[in-house]
Amino acid sequence: MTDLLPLMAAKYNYWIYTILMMTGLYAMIAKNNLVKKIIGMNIFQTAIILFYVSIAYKTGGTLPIIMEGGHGGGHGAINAADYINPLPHTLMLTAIVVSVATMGVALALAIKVYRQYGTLEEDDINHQIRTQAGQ
Amino acid sequence: MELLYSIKPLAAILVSFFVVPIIFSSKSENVREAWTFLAALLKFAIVLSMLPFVLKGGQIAYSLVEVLPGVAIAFKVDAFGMLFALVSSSLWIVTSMYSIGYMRSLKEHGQTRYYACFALSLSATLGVAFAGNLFTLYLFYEMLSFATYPLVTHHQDKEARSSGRKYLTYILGASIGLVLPAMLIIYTQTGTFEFAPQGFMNGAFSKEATTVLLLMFVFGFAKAGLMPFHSWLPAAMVAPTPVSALLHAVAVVKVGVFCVARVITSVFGTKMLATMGLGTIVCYVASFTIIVSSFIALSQDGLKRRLAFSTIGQLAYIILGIALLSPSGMTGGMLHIAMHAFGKITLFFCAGAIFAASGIKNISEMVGIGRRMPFTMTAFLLGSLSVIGLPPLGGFISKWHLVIGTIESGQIFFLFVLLASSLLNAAYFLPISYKAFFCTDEEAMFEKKVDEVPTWCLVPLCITATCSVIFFFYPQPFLQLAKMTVATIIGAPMP
Amino acid sequence: MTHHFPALLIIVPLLSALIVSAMGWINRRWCFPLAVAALSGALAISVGLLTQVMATGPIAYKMAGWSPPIGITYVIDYLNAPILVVILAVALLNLIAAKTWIEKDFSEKIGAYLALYLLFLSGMVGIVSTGDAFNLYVLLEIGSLTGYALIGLGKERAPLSSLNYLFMGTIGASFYLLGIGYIYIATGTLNMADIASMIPQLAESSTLFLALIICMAGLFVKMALFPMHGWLPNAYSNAPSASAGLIAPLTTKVMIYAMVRLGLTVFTPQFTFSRGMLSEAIVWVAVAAIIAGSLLALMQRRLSRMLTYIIVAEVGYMVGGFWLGNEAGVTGATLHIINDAAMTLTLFLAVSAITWKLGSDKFEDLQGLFGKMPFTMMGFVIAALAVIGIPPTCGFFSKWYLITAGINAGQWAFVGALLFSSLTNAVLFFRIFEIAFFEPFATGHGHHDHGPTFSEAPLTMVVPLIVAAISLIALGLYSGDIVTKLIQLAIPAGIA
Amino acid sequence: MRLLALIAVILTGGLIIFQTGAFPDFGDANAPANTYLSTYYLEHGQADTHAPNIVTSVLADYRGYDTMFETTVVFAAGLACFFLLRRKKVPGGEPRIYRHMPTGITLRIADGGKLPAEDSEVFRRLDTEFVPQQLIIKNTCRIVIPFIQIFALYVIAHGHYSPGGGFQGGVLLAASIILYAISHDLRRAIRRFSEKTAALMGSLGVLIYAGTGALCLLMGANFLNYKALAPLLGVDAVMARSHGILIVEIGVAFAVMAMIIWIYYNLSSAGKHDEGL
Repeated sequence: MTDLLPLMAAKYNYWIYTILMMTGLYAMIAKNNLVKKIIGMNIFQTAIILFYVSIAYKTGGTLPIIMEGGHGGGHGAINAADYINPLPHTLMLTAIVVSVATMGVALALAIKVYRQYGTLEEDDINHQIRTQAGQ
Repeated sequence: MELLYSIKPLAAILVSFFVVPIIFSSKSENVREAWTFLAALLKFAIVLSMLPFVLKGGQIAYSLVEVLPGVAIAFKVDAFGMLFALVSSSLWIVTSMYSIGYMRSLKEHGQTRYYACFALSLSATLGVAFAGNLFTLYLFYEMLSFATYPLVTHHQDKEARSSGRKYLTYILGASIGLVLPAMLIIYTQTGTFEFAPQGFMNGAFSKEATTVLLLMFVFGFAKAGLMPFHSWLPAAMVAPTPVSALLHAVAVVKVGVFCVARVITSVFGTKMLATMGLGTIVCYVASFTIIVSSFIALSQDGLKRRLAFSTIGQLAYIILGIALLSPSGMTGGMLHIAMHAFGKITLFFCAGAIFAASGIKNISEMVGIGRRMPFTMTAFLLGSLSVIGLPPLGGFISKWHLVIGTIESGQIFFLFVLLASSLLNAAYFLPISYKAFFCTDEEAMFEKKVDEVPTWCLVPLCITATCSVIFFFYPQPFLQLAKMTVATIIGAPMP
Repeated sequence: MTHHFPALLIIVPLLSALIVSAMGWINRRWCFPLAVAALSGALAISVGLLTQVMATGPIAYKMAGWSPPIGITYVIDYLNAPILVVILAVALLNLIAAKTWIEKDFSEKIGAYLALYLLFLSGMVGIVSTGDAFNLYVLLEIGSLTGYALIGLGKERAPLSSLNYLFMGTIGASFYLLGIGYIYIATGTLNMADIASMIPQLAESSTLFLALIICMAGLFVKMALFPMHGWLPNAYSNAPSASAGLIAPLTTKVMIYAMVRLGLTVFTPQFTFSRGMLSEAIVWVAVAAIIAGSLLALMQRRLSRMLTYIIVAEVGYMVGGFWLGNEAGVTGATLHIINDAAMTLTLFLAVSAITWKLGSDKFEDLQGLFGKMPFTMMGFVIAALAVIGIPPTCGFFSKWYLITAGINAGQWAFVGALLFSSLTNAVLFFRIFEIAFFEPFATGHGHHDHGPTFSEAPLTMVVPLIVAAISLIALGLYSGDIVTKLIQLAIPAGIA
Repeated sequence: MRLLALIAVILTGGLIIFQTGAFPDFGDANAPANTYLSTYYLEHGQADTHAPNIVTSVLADYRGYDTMFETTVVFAAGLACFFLLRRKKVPGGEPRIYRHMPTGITLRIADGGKLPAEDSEVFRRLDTEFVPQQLIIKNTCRIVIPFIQIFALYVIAHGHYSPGGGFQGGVLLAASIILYAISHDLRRAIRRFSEKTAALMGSLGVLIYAGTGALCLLMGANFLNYKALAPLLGVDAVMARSHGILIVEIGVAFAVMAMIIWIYYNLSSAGKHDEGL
């Protein structure tokens, strides 16, 4: 236990993202309402985005917008440790867009499901499907 | 030994394959049957054209694409393959002729499909005969299973369905469940499938493993009908008689025994099996089948079913002969492929002729039928004598070699098996002919008026019956081919 | 221009998707010909790439001109060149076969449908040809997102099935993304070749090992490996016929390709197969998948549902074969990607033609089908034989390598499962043949000449089906060449 | 099921957390992730692309290919929502209710009755319910929307120098239209920015991106290598990259704006394109 606390303190970002991710995953598995599942999915994806962004952070670093130097300026002047890592941010811009797009399609499908069954509760839908199959 | 690279074996196989679309697209019956004949004749001609070279001791090889590392779809025509190819391609001509008479007189449905599948089956049969390695053999073996399925179930009624189910369950179940794993195990150990006169196992397996593998092959090629993998054969008798005749007396079942013989001689090698003493095990399996099937045949009333059980026994003769591993035994076994084919096909033709002419299937209803169908029943008598193995018919020659073989190998037990079964054969065949001809007027179920089947049916069965007689006096080229094969096997050193 | 083939391979479907989508609002008649032309062009390019690769070896293409690992690279090598050809051929054949379906089901939205179709394809092609681990994720999402839409407008329960597919797909893709993040933490790079070059120094890294597990877990969800297969049967069997023939052959296979790619050229075989426990556990899961898939298929009473469970079993074949970790296994798994795509395509094309004529694919409606639709059934029979694994169809050969691999590895359960599945497949398909061949039963004793009346599906459906069926035999006959000239060269050293 | 899910989730989470011991600390500048590639981008980004915002230069140039597909994802989502939801005719028909704007009277048109013109300013079509006029909201939004749009253009154009770019700007533009649709009603928004415009503009946006890439290819360089555009733009290679980034950002903005609007149209009206939310 004595090791754990400093470990947690130094790496708390991973704890946060994991807990968030598992919250989302739990919602996706256990929730009965389809829209709640979609929200869970979004939390899940956001957790991963947080994870990426957190690994880009450097203590004392600033935004990766280079103020000194300039076109053709000596790049020896740029100290990489002063700026946070731009790559995960770029990647996550993509991931955010993907999660928005996925959410859009998911909602569209949910609307279709609602139109078909008149409900978004999975139990009710399954019940309807079973009674239809029984007839 | 001379080796010639030629496309002829492939051509012989493909002739009937290419005729299938033509059969499907032809508009009239006559055109369709003319093409069937043409293909049959062409196929026979190609096979025949290879005969002189093979008789001189040469081999013809052709290799297609390489499908697995070191394994190609390859063809090799040697004496044994030639023997089998000759039998099956020549009998296809006769059967085609018979089919026309039979199918037309019974106004069967789906004749186009029938001829197409028939042609396909013959492709597969020749493929097995000319296979140059175990893989090619297996490929055509499976192809034959599928090509014959629509033939077996031709009537498309409930009986045909259950028989078809049985047929495929046995054949496919055994080949996928037993042969394929055995092949895989051999391949992973040896890395080759190429047939060699004394096998290619090179002692890669222990005695126990070899025993298991051998039995996997012997039973896995369920078309050979060894008990307990035999019961598809009587069930398959629901097929139209020409199908039973060619496929279940010649092509399918003989493919089974041919495969077993090939595996014993060219995969395991006779010398290795002899040193391990494994031939005897197969001999016992075969003997069991011979005796039991003969007894069952005795109790059958349906003519075709009796013939089917007789076939099971005769097939076991062939396997017994090969498994004796002695020169005469092997010669006899191989020769029996040809001799039994001509005898048994005559019998089936006769059964079909009786059915086509009178609608009768059961032996108990055939008393006095010789009065009405003298030619047919004479041919039947000749055929049954040949199968029993009495002179002056071809069957005697092969059985004689078998008997010599048992003595040669010093396994007298099997001599008695052969003799006992011959007696049983006689017991279940001769009464049929006897009742057909010699009966009192009261017993007779037919009038004394000759009313034979159409000529298209009658001529083929007379031809095959005559051939059976001829082969007694002149058993060439089959005897020579068999002897050449055995000489190659014996002469080859153990790898 | 041949130099730019790897880029063109993606650009052609992508640009044409945009144009087709716009055309949907301007002149709908142009959509279909444009899509066919685009796919034909892409197919020609992929064939060109294949010949290039076979002649000169792997090709690398630097997107935006930046060298790896700074930019994104596309790598066409012995492993993916044949798969690219197969993907595009499958898509083209299915598109032609689906013409009548698309016109019937989506006449109003044909532009959107075809644009989604082409985008799906550019996603699939991209996944297969990319050399960048993160780029693979983006393309994965393109493929999935369009896939959900293509499925969602199907029959009966399609929207719900598609939504469940979306949930599972997103979980899978997100896990993959997380795994890539772990790789990035450990190596600092995203380029596949670059990662592979660092693996030897990091062989003991537990982070990387966790990355491997998470990536693979994500892909397993996406490829519907038992027991994560629940979404697949519903999604595929309720999909519109036009989409089922595209998605069923490609999605799972491309995911398996991604698994092979990751295992062989990102993590390198030494690392991937270094933990025996993991490999063994996955093989056992695959065994379970094969057996469960086969048994579940036996329980179905609808053709398309039966096929979807066969897909579940086939996924088990490939996953198991790959994780046996020997040369034959990897060869078999890779070969089976190609073969299974072709087999599944043929089966689904046949089902689509049958459904077109009969309006149903329930078993009891298939009676007398051999007489009604002989050509369709011929294609179906060949595909069925391939699935069972009868030579000389292609299914036999991949199964051969897989079983050999099982024997070499001493993994007898896998061998047994494969044989069991072959036999079950035989039962499955012969049950259908019997229904289609025998029933309705002949009246009397075969004395009638008026069988079921001939009524075949339209030519645009039958011709692609027959082409696909013939390709199954051709793939079988040339499998020796495919293995020796492509796949064996693709397998890196270090595999037993 | 819930308990099972909880156990599974806790196990997975535990496994993942357990492994984090080997991960670099939060904010560790010397972690492999922060020393290898990112250093190159930070040190060379500005010199290579003349864009001080390294995220932009990585996004639109070094990994521009990813971004093209990112745009495509949005495009695909728009298409997917349209494809799944849009229906031209609602089965069974709907009641036609109109409000006479000058008087505020609500009219119901009987079957077969004469319908007012679709773009009439006097009669406005309503859906089933009475919707009150919200004067304050409407007018506020009317004032705010132009500012949002101008800010959006700034965000797009200034992506090189500050956080921003095509995605952010595109979303802002879309937000302005969505705001209009919410504050007024969906029909009026569609009349201003029609479905067809959205669809074509989305295609156009991605086409600008992919087309720029293809143009580079035609100019003899690799796909998306903006350097090849230098002769066309009349600048040197580095500036060509900078301009290239701007061009594709504009494409992204087009696509994102159109698609977000389109997705909103379809989702908010369940594909009927009626009054909406």
